[in-house]
Amino acid sequence: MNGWILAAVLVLVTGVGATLWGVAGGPLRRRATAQNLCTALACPVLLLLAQGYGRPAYVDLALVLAVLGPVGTLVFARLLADELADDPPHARGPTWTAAALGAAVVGAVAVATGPGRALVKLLVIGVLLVGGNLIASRALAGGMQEGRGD
Amino acid sequence: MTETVIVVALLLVAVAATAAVAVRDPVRQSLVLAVLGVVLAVLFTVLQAPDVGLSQLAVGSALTPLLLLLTVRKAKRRGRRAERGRSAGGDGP
Amino acid sequence: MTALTHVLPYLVAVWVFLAGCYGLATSRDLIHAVGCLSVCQAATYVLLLAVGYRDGGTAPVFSDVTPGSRPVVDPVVQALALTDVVVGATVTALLLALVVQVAKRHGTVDPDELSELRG
Amino acid sequence: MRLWLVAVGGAGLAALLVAACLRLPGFGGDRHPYGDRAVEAALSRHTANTVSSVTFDQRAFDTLGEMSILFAAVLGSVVLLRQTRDEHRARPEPAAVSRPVRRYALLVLPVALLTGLYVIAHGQVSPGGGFQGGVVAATALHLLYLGADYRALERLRPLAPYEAADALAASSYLVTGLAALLAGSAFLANTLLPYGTFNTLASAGTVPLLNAAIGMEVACAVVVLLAGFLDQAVEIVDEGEHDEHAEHDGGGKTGGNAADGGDHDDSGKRGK
Repeated sequence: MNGWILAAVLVLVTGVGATLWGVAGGPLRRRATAQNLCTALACPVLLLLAQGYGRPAYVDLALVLAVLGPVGTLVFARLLADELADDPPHARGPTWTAAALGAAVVGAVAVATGPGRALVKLLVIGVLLVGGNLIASRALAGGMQEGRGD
Repeated sequence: MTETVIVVALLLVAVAATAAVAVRDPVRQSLVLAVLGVVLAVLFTVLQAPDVGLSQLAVGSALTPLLLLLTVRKAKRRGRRAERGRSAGGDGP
Repeated sequence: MTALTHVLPYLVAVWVFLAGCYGLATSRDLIHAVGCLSVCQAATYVLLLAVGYRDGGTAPVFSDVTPGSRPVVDPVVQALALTDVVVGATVTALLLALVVQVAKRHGTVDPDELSELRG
Repeated sequence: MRLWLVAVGGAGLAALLVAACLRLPGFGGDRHPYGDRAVEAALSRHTANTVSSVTFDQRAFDTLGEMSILFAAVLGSVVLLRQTRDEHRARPEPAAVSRPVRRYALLVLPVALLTGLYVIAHGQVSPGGGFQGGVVAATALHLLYLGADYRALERLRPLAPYEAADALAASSYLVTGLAALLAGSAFLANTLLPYGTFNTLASAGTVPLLNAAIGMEVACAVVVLLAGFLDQAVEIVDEGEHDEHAEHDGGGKTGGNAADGGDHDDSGKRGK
């Protein structure tokens, strides 16, 4: 019926479902990566839902998640630095996939919105979402402290 | 379609909550709780309650994990010290 | 399908609540117990919002829709849940502060060890 | 034995709850008498966000109760987490955070603060309000701890003004309520200010005032709370812990498995 909501359901089942499976078991690094990916995937879901319900006001949720999601991951990266330093998580593939999905969703919703103030807000969300999650996954991979990463 | 998305979100919440209880280590549990917070926010959005979703996002994504991890850090430091004191007392210095 | 979806949200709320209670009762770590309590809290929000939902409704926020053009869901339960989410987080913080005190006094956060100390 | 008790009690509770669920009005039903009346009342007072209207106008007294719970919880946490006599403060060493993370934190900090203020300010119009925005703004401030170090946060966050502002916000909520009483109507009644134009920031009478008070209250409360926890986890050590660190610093890192050694290294740095 509604393509946007259908897309949201697909991302929710495959993406968020997979991160839920990832966070529920396995070593700490897998769980931390899954937590980061979960916020990176839930943000596009919220954008798709806002578009699907025809309510631009719901975009505020995606904005707050794009701001605070990476902050949450940084909390884990900072306070679990010692535990994660032993075997740092490297998940380049999933991270870039999630970033690409986020960028694609922001692009699609931006095209549907058209120019205006809402478009500026969307682009801010897109930059925060993609940049934040790349930085956060880098911080998880040992880039939190000087001299440890790279 | 709207019913499908509600059912999917509900099932995700049920699974995430079960996982949050089943994971016994508080550090790992705080990771699951962060994910549970995000999934709950999605559920509240599909139940047409964006205000509550916003609340849940603000609290669940960064604040609750930070509080839990700081407590774990303090308690662990304490616990290790107590253990060390106990074992030192047992062995005799 | 419809018969199930008419009670499914309530059943999910019950499941989440009972899971949280089970975790509370069998917890070996007070910090884990506080986490389980926040799971129980989440169940109440799910129940409240499920009661207030209306089929085909949208949020009762009229910044981008004209009033009366679409059916809206119940705002009263949403107001109840939204204040409690934040207040519940500070109450969780209070409980965690108590856990910190317990860890300081007794050097452990295992409830079983604590009751041994008492007895 | 205990597990059996839990199982029996849980089964009974589950049966009762499921029985109750089956008799609840069906999910998605069309009958919401309170909701419909609340929407009507909110529209008559020119409040676009009905949920805000319920929180800060129709059920403002209830929110006063919630606020006092929040205030009491924060007060209790501060008392529980205060520094006791056998503890002392250790200056934490500045942590070396890598450059991209630091740059990200310093860049996002103003954006996040602005988002928090935006969410508070638009409470009566679009989804949001004091409760949500306050938490966002307070969390944003702690990006300084994550991206830089604890000392940077302490420099930008002298705690006393936040504690004072917390109390001030709580009392200003009360004063707004009392002002309505003095103006000849009921406590916390929304009769003091004109209702304004629908769907603008200056609408809904006293709702924006109460909203701002709650936003300030929540933001300051969360800052004070987190300060207590950060102090405990990062700064405050007691005598025994300090001795251990001193000995550790003298002896260097010897023995212990990898994870233990890493952790000690960290706490040793902080203990200096």
